[in-house]
Amino acid sequence: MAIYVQSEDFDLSAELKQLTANTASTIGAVVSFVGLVRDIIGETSLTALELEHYPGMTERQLAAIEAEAHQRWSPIKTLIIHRYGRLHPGDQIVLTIVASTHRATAFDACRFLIDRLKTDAPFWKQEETTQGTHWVASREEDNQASARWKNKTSTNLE
Amino acid sequence: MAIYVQSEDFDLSAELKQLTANTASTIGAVVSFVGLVRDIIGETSLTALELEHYPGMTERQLAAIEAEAHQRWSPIKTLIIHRYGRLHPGDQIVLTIVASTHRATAFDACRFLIDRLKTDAPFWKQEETTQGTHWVASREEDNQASARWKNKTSTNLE
Amino acid sequence: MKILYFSWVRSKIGLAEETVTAPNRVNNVASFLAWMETRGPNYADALANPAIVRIAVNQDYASANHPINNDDEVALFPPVTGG
Amino acid sequence: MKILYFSWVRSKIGLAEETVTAPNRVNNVASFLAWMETRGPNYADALANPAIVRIAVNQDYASANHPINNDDEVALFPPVTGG
Repeated sequence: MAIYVQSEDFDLSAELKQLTANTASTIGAVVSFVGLVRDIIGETSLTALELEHYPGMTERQLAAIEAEAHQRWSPIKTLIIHRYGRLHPGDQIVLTIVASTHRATAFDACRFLIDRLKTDAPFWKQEETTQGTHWVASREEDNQASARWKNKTSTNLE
Repeated sequence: MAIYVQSEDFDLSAELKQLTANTASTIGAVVSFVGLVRDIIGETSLTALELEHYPGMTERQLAAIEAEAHQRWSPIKTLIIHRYGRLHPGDQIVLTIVASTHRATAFDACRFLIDRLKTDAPFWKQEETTQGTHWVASREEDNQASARWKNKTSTNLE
Repeated sequence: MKILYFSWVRSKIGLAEETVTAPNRVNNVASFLAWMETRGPNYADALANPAIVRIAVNQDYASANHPINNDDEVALFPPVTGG
Repeated sequence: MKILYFSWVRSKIGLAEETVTAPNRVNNVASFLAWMETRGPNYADALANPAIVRIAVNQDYASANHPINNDDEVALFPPVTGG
């Protein structure tokens, strides 16, 4: 159970190894989500992305999301990394990893982490494109993806 | 779209980078599943795992699974690596990665790949434990997880 | 109270943060927002569409009847777009 | 035809693979399995419970009425347990 909010890049393999090392455990499944800066948004080429966040509240919200995941799917191991600052196309933005005994739990919990992070963690993206600079608008799909977890009593997505 | 059946270990970060490099694309989401050799199975400590497979048929079945994923969720980028031979607790066994524009597709397609791999790819695990050596029995949960994709016309797991 | 602004709310108001003393009638989120809109055209503009402004009190999302007092850290910002 | 065996089917039969000529009456998966069981107690034992034996013809899973001839590569093995 760990959270890092950082400007530096991260190494997925190293994070996965650290999360699953020395557990003498029953971990057999690790699901990870990596978000990347896209090159092309619709018709427009992205040149850079500026990620602003609310220090303090970010960590607090991520910790709440992680705690809820541990309440729903115990025992699991989790890691969340989110970068801020200036990023470029292809750069890694965010990482969520869940390690568990079986894969159904790992998939569900990892998806929960990123779905809730998208609507709850106070980050804002400003895109610099060939057409100019603008703040990214939130996506209705993200609100729906996050909201569906509220009504879900089962861990089974079906 | 790539498949590797190998005895050597793999590096998740390197595979992810290669899968998403030089695409000039709209890839924003990468979901990966890593299967690990568990230390403890029920009450028993595992000392080693011997993974046998059917060369030729393995590649053929994995290619069919991958092709079906590309038919269901286009455009995506996919990678499957499965190891064979002698492994030890904590070792990586299998990797499935899906890169896509948005995360819903990447999660669904990655879960599809590993769910179908579990029931279709001709691998067999022999566990060496403190209680002796035995062939692992298949899990009914795996059959159910694989079968549910047959009846699913939508990519939405809900 | 300390008030923080982020993203285009910050740009529109023209400040990243400020420390102010709210009048006595400000005792919850609703009355706080009503007061803020009266503080100048930049505030009125930034808060014109409540559907796209989020408020956090002491780093937690807060609804209209959540209490606010002068010891609180309050933040105003658009819907988040991280991840 | 070439026949391959894997996992405990291999152990029970005592061979990893063999090349045999099947009698004329063998023309599909069902008749192939019926013939195999007559080839000795090791074969009968390995194939005793059809629910836990899978068959592949030319590297694809095959059902009971799938045709088989002497040019085929046939494989017998338990339900798979990879991943």
